[in-house]
Amino acid sequence: MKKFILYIIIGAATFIMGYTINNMYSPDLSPVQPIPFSHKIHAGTNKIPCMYCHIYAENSRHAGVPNVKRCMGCHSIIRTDSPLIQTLTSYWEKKEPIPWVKVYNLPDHVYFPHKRHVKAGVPCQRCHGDVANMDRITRQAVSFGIPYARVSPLKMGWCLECHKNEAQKYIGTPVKNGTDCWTCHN
Amino acid sequence: MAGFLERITERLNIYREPGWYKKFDHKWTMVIDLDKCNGCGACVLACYAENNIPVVGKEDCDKSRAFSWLRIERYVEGEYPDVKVKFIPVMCQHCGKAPCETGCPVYATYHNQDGLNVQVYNRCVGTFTCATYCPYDVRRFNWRTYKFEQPLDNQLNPDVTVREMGVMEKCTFCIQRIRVAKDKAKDEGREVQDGEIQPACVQSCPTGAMTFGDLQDPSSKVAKLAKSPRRYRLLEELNTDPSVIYLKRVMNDGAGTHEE
Amino acid sequence: MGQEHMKSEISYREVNEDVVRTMTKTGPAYYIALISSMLVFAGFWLLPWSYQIYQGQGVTGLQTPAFWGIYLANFVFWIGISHSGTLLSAILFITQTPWRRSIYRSAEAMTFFSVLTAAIFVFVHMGRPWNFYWTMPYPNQRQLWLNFQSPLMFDVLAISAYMTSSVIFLYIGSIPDLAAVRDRVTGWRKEVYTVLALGWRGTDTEWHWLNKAYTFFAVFIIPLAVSVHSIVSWDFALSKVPGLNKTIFAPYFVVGAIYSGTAGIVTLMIILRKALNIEKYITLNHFSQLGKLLVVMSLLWSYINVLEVFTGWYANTSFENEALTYRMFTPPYSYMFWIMILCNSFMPLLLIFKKARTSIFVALIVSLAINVGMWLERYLIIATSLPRKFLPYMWHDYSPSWIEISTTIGSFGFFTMLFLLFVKLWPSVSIYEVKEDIGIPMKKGHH
Amino acid sequence: MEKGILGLFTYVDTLLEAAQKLKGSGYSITIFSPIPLGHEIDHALGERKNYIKYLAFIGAAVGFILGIVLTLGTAALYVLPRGGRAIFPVTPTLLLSYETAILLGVFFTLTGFLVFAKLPSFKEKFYDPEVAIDSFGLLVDGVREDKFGDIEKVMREYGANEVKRIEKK
Amino acid sequence: MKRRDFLKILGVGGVGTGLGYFFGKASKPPAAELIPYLNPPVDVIPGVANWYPSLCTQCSAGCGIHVRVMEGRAKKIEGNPLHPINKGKLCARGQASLQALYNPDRIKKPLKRRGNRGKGDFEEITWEEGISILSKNLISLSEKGEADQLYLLTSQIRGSLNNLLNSFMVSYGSPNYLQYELFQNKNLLHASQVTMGVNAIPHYDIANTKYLLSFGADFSSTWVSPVSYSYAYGQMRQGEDGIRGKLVQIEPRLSLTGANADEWVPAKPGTEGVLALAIAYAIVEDGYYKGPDAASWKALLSGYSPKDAAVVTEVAEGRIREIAKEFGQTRPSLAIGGENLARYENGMSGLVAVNILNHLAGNIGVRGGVIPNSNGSRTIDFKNNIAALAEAASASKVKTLLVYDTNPVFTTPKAMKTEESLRNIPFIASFSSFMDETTAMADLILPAHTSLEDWGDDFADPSVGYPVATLMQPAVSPFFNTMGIGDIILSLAKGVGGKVKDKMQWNGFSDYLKDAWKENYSKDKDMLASALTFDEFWNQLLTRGGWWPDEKAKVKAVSVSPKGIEAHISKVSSRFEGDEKGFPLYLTTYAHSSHLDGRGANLPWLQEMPDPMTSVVWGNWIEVNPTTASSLGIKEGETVTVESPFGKINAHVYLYPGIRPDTVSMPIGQGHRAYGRYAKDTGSNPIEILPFKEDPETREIALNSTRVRISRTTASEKMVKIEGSTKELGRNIVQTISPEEFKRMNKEVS
Repeated sequence: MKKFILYIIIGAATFIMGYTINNMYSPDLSPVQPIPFSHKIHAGTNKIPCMYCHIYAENSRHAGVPNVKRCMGCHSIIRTDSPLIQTLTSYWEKKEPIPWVKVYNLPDHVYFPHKRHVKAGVPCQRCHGDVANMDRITRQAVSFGIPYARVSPLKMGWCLECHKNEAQKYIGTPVKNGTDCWTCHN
Repeated sequence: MAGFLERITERLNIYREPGWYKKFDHKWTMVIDLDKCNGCGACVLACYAENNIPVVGKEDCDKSRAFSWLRIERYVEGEYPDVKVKFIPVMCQHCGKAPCETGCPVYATYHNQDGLNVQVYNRCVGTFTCATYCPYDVRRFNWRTYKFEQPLDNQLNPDVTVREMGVMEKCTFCIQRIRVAKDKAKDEGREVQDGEIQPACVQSCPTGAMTFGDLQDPSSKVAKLAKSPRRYRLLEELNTDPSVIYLKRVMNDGAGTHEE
Repeated sequence: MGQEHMKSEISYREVNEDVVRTMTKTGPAYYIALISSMLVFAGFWLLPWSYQIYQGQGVTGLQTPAFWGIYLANFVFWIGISHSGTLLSAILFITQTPWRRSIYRSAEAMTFFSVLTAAIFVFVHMGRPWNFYWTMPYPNQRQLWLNFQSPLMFDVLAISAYMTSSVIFLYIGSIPDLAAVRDRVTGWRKEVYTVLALGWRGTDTEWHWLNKAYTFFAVFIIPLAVSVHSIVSWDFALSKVPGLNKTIFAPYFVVGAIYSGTAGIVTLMIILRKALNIEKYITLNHFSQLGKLLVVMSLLWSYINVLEVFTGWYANTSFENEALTYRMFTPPYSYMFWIMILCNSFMPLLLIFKKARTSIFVALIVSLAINVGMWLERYLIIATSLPRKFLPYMWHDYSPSWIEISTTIGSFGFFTMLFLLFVKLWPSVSIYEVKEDIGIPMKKGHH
Repeated sequence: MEKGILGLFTYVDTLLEAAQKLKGSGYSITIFSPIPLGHEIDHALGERKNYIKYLAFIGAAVGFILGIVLTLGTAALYVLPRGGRAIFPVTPTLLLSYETAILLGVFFTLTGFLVFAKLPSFKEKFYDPEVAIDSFGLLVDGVREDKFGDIEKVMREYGANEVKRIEKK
Repeated sequence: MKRRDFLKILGVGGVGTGLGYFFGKASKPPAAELIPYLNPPVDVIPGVANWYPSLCTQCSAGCGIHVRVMEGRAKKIEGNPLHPINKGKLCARGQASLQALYNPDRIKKPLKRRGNRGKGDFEEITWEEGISILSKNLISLSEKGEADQLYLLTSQIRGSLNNLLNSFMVSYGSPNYLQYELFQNKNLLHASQVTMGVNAIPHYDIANTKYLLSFGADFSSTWVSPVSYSYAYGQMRQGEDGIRGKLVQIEPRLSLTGANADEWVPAKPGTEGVLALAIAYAIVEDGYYKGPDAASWKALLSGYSPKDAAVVTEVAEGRIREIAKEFGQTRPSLAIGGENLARYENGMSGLVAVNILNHLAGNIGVRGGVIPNSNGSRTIDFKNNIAALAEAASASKVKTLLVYDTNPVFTTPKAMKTEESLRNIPFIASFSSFMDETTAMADLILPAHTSLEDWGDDFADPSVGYPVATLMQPAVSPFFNTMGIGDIILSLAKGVGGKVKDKMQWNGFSDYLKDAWKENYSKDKDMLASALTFDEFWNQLLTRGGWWPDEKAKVKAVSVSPKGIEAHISKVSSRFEGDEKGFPLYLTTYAHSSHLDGRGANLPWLQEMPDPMTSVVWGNWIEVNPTTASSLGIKEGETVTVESPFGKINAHVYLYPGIRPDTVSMPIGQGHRAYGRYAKDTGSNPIEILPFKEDPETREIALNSTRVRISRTTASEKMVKIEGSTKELGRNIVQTISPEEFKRMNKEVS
């Protein structure tokens, strides 16, 4: 009996430990967005190319989230009756931007130019997964409710693997100075 | 394990002999003409502005924790009325044989493929070894979390990280500008041209005392200046092979004139 | 005041009883000492350190040319203290020196504890201690390893090797005694020592292999110990800084280490024999022997110290001259320097006289003086070289902040605490070797 | 329940004589002592082999190689030039190999000791606390109980001051 | 404890941790957010920088700048490479003006005084209120027929804003539009007026000169147009032709420029003018002057023979003649007279003497000499200046004062009683965007934009031999709730109504500016030639950052004659207040290299930038010769009381071998009593202890005009300097070669 209580206590303590560790060190892999925007509908069903909305990806570090005007460009006509679109319109009318939640969040000391990777011909899906089939953008693949593999861990080793080996798929050679610290860090 | 071993054997051939690294892409070099330099300090401030260098305030300045990556040293010789004053801007010399690099246990400072001596802030654990080994005292340490008062943080350069507490940092020859220039060159499918890259200090220097370029490219301005008979390098006797070349000040004084 | 030599008519049983008594019989004085040392450790080290981790190294007195200060001095000092225990014990074991037997156990313990203290100081002086694991070689997802050209990496490996081997040395050496204790004690102690003794029975095979293994440990430990301290010296000697860049440093540090370590042993033994009243095991003879050793080391140290200054003087470059003048003739460092000379070169000469050697009081004073002197030496090496580097424009003096000072005090508390715990949990005098010292009981003499 | 017979002696030489006698008459004997009797036992009952030296040597060798692999291998895995030195430098490699050699030497020796001395073992064995204090034990086991009589006689005549029949515990 | 239990516990722990980790992502702290543009601005790509050319207003040099802007925030300021004045370079002050824009101490809203004056107790109001309050005040003023008692005090503004303000004042009916800065170069302007008859500071062609004789002109750090002169200095030292120009500096205290000079002549303070005339005399006497009117020059200069001058100036006669020889023979040579010379009570005459020198050596109108600029637009009314304002105010003849971008309370001597007289003014409105000493006394504060947020233009004076116009355009949208000064005036005009309103019908200063330039364009034939339509021209302006002719204009010759000048040469060397006994030391003040007249003191970068000569940061100091100090028993870093007949301040001693033993020297710029957290209470302000003395002709306030005594006192705060030791100890850190060697070398090379 005494032992049993001991186990209970230990179990509880360690549970809390794990819980906090997770909350502190691993980000939310599929956050809830202010508007349940569905890439499945846009990129999947309607086959809108990525660059149509993420306009800066080709010529800047940032891919850029679509500005509200661009959304309204279509949605001032299309599906204006749907309540979700109306929330969007309300943002537009209130003249305040939509606070999207960041899914792929690199630390400040990492320098990742979308430009270079896009120009090198790395498909967006390589890192961002098959967004065309995602209703909500997520970084983890789930089966039986258990996350078993991330689309992209965004860890240094993962980057290096591509810089060393997979890069040859795209540019024929490994990335020049691809393993040089200051290529990606600043 | 097998692959690991053959990796080693394959590299044994390359990396056995010292100085293999001479096969760098570039050798960025700065030439500073001490006869032009009038010590006005524009370069110091340009460095502050470009590299998000924090202002540490009076107390820490008193503890000699002023952060400037680039400082202008002033040496005064003689007594009134024949006083000789000499200025020399000192920043990281980007030594080819840098003492700091061998010192660091975690590879936080090393020599990159541009022949630059770079510091990786997010790898640094702060053992102070590099700074202790550096003969030029150019390394600066984040003694505490230096915050930028609102709204001064709006001027922070997004191309440069804001260093966190406990890491070492130093002059980078404005590597972010080199990076941008290379990026541009790559887009236009060409090599980086001479004079295309200018670190903040060089850009701002009112007397044009500083010149920056690639020493490996024989046609570059620095390559020509480096041939000047006035050339010398700081504390050359320590055999650190600095990438900063000084041109001697023209001046009538007893000290420091004798040739090596 | 104990007697000259160990009485040979001490019976085996007496030895067991005495040693077990030191572990079981505990007076209030012990608890007071333990608690206070714990308090010192917590109050003077842990609190300031956590404050420092929170605030950053800015709370120390370190600044731009002087990036290393008291912390490194303490690091070297404790490594030095650690030096003698295991090394002496090993050397004396190989050379079969009889007077080793009753002191080596606590000497080895001292080694372990001081290495531990030193190792912690490495993390105390780090800018981002929470990333300490980056300095350990292990396969990681970053695919990034360590710079094995760095003297600090030598340190990491050498010190960890040294610590592990001294622990093993200490433990293997005390298995039989643990068994003996196991047989005598009861309660929770019984359980603990049963595990610790590994089921030792004292059969002839066990003894046989113990001896063989022990010899090899001793053989391994000696070069290791020497290498450790020379490596520590390279942390400084491999830099280009005038005053540090000296080829003499390796022997200088090794000698200094053995010197301070021996002094440390003397101090410790004096306290130990009084506290545990085991004067009959740790006799004046021990102190007389250690005293001789101290005199030898002192002479050696003084010689190399003079040599170090001499080389600087002989070089006669502006760099060396400035460093030397700053160390020897600029207050406050000049005071420290000359006190150091007094403590390390002159006071030990007292021990030339047998009277002094066999006087506990003199031994205590001298050994303490030596340790003060050695600490000053380490402090001077670091605090007077870095502020006088190559470019005079960046000359700035270093003065420790109260955080650093209190940490230094706290480290002594830490060491004391560990040692006090050791005294109670471990047979601090080797039972079986003391018995060996008493002699093997033979009916008809020795054949 | 297996039993053994243990004679406790005060003097080593008498013990050894008894041991010789009993060994001579083909009993398996074990000697317990509070202090190492290596020299004496070798003298009385013949030399014993020492395998540990081989182990120590192997350990050192392995350690040395490990050191080289560690330093050079990791350098090769992620090439970062520093200080104008070679990526595969000789001196530091040797130095670290030296340390690792010693470290692994120590480890192998330790393992050797534990293996040969059959430690740790918490199985039930013949043991008597006295032998950890001041009496030297001579254990004879693995014999039928009826032999105990004469074994005890032998021990007594060689001056065992006590003879016990003990069980494993 | 059994091993089994231990394992059990381990298991339980492991499972617990695992479960905890798995369920851990139930509740998360919110991740970083991505805020998109609502409506993306054109030509802005996040992460890619844009550069906007503009104008630097940190001093009156008028350098062109490029502002680096990312995501709508200004990140860095660099020189405009096309600009003929600073040629892409920029001094520390100019680069630091970024921190004026993002300064935490900026006034973020219009303020109205609540408590009594000077207590700094204000309440926030809206712009409408602010404008209406002020316009009501002005209306009532004009109704009472006291329109001429409205005073407008600004800094040295040139270009369209100046015109706007002028026409506002004129149409309102007040003649009292004054400009005041501490370093306004009035003497320099007037000297060139009286000698060369040109109403503009000439262009000193330092770049091409071979012998530069500088009378206390610290052109490396603060004098007139430091960046362009520094650039020229570089050219002079290591020009293409390989001949190295020589620099001789004449000043009692070794300035930054002096530190770079080949020779330093520490003449007695106040006698530099005499020295200049003596050199001129020697030139004429020794026949280096070939002009026909040599005789009359000699007559004019009689009484300035080197022999006599040597006694006054404490410069050996031989030295004087030597300088005269070199100066007279080297071609081209150039003499310039700087702040130190100009700021004596008779500084103007000193500068005239310098011009005479240039004339005698034939340097005027030649390459590498003095190149006169075409007449500037400035006509400074020397009589109606800050002093006049103070007098009028103390006679309570000033009803309303508008202040913009100048801080007289800080930059005028206590003895002048500016502050007291300002207290007499019933209504003060300030357009400053910082709470400086003057603004703190205001009743109404209408904060104006900083130069990075506003429109404007500037016609550089001195220019570089041909006219240079720089355009100032907003690089970033206003950061706080402030308003452009031009717009304030225009809306004020609307508020005031009547004639004023009719005069100014523009609905924004940008329009006014554009119209002004349309006019310029239509007038100037070069401009017409440069672009077909005005819009094209305007775009050129915006992209190039200004307008300047591509090829240099012809240098027009000017003549200098002895007659007429005589009136402007003062026979005596400048006087110093205080008697020798009581106040043994001369006090010379100079502009702090990074704070100028104190305007830079609120920028943390400039506060932390070590002073070039002393490396002191966060505070100021008094330079004392070591021998003097030891005779007074004062050590480095100690605090002393500096006492003149007009007051006393504290300062830290900096032992400085580069100063005459009978002189002490202090930088101006620190010691603010207000002006934000960085400037407040750092150091002390030497202007406070100066007497109120003006140059008789230009009414320029004399800065070097009193003697002081110093005595040790208890340290208030510490003097912080970056330097450790300044002795090189023969370590070959700054290696040098002698000029002879250098000449030989050049021959070898070429």
